[in-house]
Amino acid sequence: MTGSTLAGAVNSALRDAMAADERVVVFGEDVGRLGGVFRVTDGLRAEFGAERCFDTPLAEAGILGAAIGMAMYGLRPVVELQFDAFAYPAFEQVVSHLARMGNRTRGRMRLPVVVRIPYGGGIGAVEHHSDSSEAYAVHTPGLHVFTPATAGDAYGMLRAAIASPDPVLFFEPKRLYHVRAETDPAKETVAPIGTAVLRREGADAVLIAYGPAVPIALEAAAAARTEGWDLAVLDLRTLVPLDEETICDVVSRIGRAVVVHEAAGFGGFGAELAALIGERCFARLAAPVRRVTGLDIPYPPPRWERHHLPNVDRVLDAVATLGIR
Amino acid sequence: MTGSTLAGAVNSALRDAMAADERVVVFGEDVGRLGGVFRVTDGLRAEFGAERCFDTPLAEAGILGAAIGMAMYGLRPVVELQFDAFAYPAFEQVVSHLARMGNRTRGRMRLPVVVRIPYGGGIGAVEHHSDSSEAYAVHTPGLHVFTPATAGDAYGMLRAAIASPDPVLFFEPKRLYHVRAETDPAKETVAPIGTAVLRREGADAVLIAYGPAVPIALEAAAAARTEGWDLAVLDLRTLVPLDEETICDVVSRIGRAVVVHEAAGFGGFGAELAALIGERCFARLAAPVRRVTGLDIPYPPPRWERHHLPNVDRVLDAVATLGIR
Amino acid sequence: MSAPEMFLDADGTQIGAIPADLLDPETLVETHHALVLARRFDMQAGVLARQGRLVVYPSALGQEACQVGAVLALEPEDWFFPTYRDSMAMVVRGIDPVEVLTPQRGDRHCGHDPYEHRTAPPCTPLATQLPHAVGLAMAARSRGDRLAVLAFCGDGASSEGDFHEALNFAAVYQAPVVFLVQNNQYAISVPFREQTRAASLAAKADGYGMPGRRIDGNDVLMVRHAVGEALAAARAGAGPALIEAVTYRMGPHTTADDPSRYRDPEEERLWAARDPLARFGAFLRERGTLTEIVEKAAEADAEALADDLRARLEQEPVFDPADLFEHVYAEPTQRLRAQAAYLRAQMDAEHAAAEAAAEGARR
Amino acid sequence: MSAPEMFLDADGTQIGAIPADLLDPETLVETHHALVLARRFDMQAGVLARQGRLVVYPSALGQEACQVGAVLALEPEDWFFPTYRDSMAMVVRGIDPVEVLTPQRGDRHCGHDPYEHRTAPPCTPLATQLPHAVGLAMAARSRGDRLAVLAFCGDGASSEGDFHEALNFAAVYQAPVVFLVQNNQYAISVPFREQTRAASLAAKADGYGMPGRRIDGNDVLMVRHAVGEALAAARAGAGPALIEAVTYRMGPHTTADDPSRYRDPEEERLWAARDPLARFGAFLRERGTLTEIVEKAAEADAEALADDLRARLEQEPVFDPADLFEHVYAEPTQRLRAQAAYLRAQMDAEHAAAEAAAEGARR
Ligand SMILES: Cc1ncc(C[n+]2csc(CCOP(=O)(O)OP(=O)(O)O)c2C)c(N)n1
Ligand SMILES: Cc1ncc(C[n+]2csc(CCOP(=O)(O)OP(=O)(O)O)c2C)c(N)n1
Ligand SMILES: [Mg+2]
Ligand SMILES: [Mg+2]
Repeated sequence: MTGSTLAGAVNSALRDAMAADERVVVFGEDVGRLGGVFRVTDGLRAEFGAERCFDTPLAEAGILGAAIGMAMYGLRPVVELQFDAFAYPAFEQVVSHLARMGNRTRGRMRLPVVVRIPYGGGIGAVEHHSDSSEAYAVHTPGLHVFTPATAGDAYGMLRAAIASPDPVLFFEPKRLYHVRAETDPAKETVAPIGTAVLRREGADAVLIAYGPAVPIALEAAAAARTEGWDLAVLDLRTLVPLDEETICDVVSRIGRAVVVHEAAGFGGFGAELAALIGERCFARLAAPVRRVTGLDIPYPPPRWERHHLPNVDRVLDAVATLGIR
Repeated sequence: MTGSTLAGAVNSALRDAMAADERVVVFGEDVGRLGGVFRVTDGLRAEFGAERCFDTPLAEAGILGAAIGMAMYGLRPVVELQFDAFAYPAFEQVVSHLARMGNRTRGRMRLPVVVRIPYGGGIGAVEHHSDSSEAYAVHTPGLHVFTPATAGDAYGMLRAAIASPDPVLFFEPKRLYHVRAETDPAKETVAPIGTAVLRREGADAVLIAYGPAVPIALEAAAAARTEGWDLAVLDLRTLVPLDEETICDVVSRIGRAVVVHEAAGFGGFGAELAALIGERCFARLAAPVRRVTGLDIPYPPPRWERHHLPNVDRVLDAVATLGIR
Repeated sequence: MSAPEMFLDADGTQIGAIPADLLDPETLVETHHALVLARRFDMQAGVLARQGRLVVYPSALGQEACQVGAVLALEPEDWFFPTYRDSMAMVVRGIDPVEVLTPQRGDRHCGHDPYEHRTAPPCTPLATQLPHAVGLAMAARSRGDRLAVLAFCGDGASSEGDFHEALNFAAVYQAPVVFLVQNNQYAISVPFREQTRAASLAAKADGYGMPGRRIDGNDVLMVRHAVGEALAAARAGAGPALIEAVTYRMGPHTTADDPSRYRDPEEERLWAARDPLARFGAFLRERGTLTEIVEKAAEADAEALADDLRARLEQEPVFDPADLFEHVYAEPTQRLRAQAAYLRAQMDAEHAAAEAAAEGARR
Repeated sequence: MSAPEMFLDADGTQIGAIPADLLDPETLVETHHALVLARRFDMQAGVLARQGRLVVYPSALGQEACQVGAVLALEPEDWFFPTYRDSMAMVVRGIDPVEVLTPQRGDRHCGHDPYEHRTAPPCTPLATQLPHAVGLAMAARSRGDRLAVLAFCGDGASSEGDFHEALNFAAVYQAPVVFLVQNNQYAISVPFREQTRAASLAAKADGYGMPGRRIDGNDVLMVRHAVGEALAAARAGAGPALIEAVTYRMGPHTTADDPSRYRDPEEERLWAARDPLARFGAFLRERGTLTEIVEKAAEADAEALADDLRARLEQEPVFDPADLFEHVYAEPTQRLRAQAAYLRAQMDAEHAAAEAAAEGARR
């Protein structure tokens, strides 16, 4: 099964990175014996031993802090924070240290730490298990922020993240964990960091998405054909660094854009995208940049989460306002 | 001195609120005997006793958590987190509980907690003492986010915050603490929550600012006269709830806008403002919305902070791109 | 490591002097009744989760003595701060079982009114409820109200920073809080021995300057006694206390977990022999308190509870879109009102489309 | 509360059996020399702050025995994690005093190369460096490197969640870390007695399952001895230890603070009588180790250090705008390159304007 789903691709990437570089260590809550609550680290302890894949006490700041200390000594820790909302206790360590140590020490002490965060909703979970917290990360200079939408990218981007000298917050869309890949992810070429990919060409408008919103955007683009709209889909993949050139090229060419993400809209990453496009592509815009996002509410109980999340209808509603033809 | 500076106005507001309502309690690190490292709580312990104004052990999550528990029991805690960066350890309590308890309990258990956070730079301080973290707050549904730019507003807005049934993150621009007010702040009428104020009229473009950026915007508007530009200045005051109507009215009328804030630009609150304006005032915009913000770097050492911060020149550079006349 | 304090050994044989008030027959019967109902409730909830009526259920099978003993020690004016694991305790506290399971049913984050039962919403982020408990206790004390607060957490949660900050605050302000750590030997897959190197969790109390106690968490009388003493002391102004109740999570972490990946079934059998209900039942039988009438009454009430739970959870919860927006702030912002209107319109359109389709099908 | 462990009483009279290696005359002279230099450095830094050459300075006057004794116990391969208060310790560690004061000078966040001196950047967010120390120690151990890590924090910092999480991790993984808490009786204005209700901070050790020790932090030989023992044990694989060094912050929290607002000068006088330098000096004089030559040499070196510091801090640091952008990431992003170019242009324009103005004035 390894390699055939996004979760499997992450597992393969970890395994291959650990095999390739003995400085890579994997730890976090339940990642050892259990193989993680999503089984993403399954088998790593058996294969590499408890020294290189181990469980920790329940202390997220401690996990992050220990990873920082290990990186100071030359290791390449990949830690898992079990769910998005359980990354919050580590916030100070991330913002005040992980993001800043390289800059603080003028490059002498870089921290090649990867923080894996299963994020987002759509999995029918109880409170605190479905947050999307990427906006906090992107606004913190010094962090790289990745989020794959396919198994292939999950593999390639995680390998790139582990190889990177910079700290990376690696947001894994948990509702895509079990989506099957079309090809063997491990065979895909590693995408250079900071490149968006056009998942679908289109002439009327471009849907800009990342992580769990990418399949929604693709579905919406397919559905839009019946309305006679030809929509492109751009998957950002890395939010920091952001592929501003591709975004501007595509939007300038097409003239209309809708940003789609799961997190609450207000102050979300979609705001940066819309602002950026407004600033850089003003003259080429035929319509305002629309945002289709989660509602501006705390993540709702699982029974109602579909009313909160962006969906095809909402994307099409937004597209309908763009005055295409 | 009370009432004559922004710090004094905050002190007066706390004193008056404590006198008016015995449920109001003030606590945090060094707020008691010392009166706070900025002397903002000076005299409160002497006047109201150590039961209502007290020092805590050094534990920011503990402070926030205790405030939440007190509010559950009907008190109205006003806590101080000593500096912006020292609010980070309380992040989980703020995001997972303070922001959500009212919604979680369907209004049964509201948390009227005010969290005072001296924020921003420009005071020549060492690392971790000059962060601007409002963007994290605005993206968290359930929180109100206020930031005054004048002593009068500091008084009125803090009284409103303490009276509010909702939790409020109250960001105090520490570099304005010692700016003198023109009138007696306590005499000013309390501004209703969610209203921006036009600090200066202008026909060519509007500078949209809040907190420590407001004086810069006013200075820039004054300096712009020599270039022949007539600039309005809008002070947002409350970021959540945001006075979208006033923003849209003003921008639609004037047609050009520059957003100014101290925090890093990428993913900052300016992005939301620019996105919002782009969405709602698209047809009325004569030029792209520009952002003049802190650089996308960790806050620099104090000697170089002026190179990081928005200033009059940068605002005018941005205005120059708007194609006025 | 010496044995935890207990009144009854694993067979239910009395090995310590039990205070007279605990041996009052009514008290004994009440305790037994609660244990039986708690377990029946827990089993039923597990079944409902496996049937998909609940999105998940974290059972506390094996921890009934903690859940029942501690809550029975509470006075009505006291406050209780449970975790996601403490559904049984909430039922014992008097909360409607359907309200208790509402978060797991998935239609609301919290089913009950915290003020009605003086019970906080069950808390998921580990240890984060502990400082709330302390703050509430501080507030009650500052108001001159004579009450105590009981806060639960797990062995794993004791490693979180919030545990430390809360206990320190409680001690510094002499807040009337009793911290009960249910040491059920596991934090999901991580065994207690990997959670800390301390001889016991009770050993942490000294570091905060509060009394600490390590008790057998499968001995319901000991739990009720130790928690009762600590609550009484707290009410009387003697400050907080830490109690470690040594117990065992007999089931999986939640219905989504598979313990065979990380623990030996032999261990489960070992602990099954220390079953809290069997132990207490043997003791009561030996004393002659557990008559057939008493036993049957408890079983009948337990079945009634389970029947009621099943029946009421059969019903699909009704969705009111206003629910999503109404309580984010005391007054919805303009922005939220606009989003509510949009959702309403979207639902109306869907509804109309469905109607039209049905209409079409009917023709 | 019993007295902390000490070798010398406040007058410098020996009251405990001192291990022979500590009484080696070279060791004694080295220790004395370091104490004198440390204090001179600290005084000079305070003056520079009051003159505005530093933006602020947090003096550790009165804590010299901790700063010197602990660092002298380190081996070169060991790592050291200081706080903002531990500038003296960093100087004793061998870091150029100007580099030590660079964060306070305000031109860089960290002046020294952490790898050159195996010393982390001095840490400001309280207790947050402690998990780093643990992680580094874990890494070293996993690599099979025989070294220990010394991590400092204050009494106030012991209340932070990160303190708890770090100590627990260290114990669980048996990481070779020695946590030295300088209990200087204050956290800014908050006295130790309001920070915790524990009898001592060393009492926390038991709760983590590690050895704890409470020593007189004004007795440099005791500090060197206790820290040395703990480091040796850690290097040998015996795991972490917690040491509380009881001392006193003789000065204000920083040059921006005014202690008269919160403490009694009487208390300061009391502690002045326990001055660590006076105590050690008396002991050495009594032994005949502190000859005039030794004393003069130390003073001369101390003055030379102060002179050098003054002279070098006279110079204005030079600003290179690239500095702001170059190290945010290993490779500056396109966005940062654009911002750097903008700043450069802005500075050039300012420069040109200033030149033109000067030119105009000259004509
Ligand atoms: C801050 C935080 N981190 C992680 C989790 C995920 N999580 C839920 S329960 C659990 C184990 C808790 O163990 P313990 O405290 O012993 O309680 P138990 O489940 O055994 O009752 C974990 C890691 C969480 N809920 N909160
Ligand atoms: C997380 C955090 N909260 C608050 C502060 C502000 N602050 C700086 S020093 C200090 C007091 C620290 O006291 P202690 O730990 O005893 O160390 P000392 O200053 O006495 O050396 C405080 C509150 C901080 N630096 N970090
Ligand atoms: Mg447990
Ligand atoms: Mg101190």
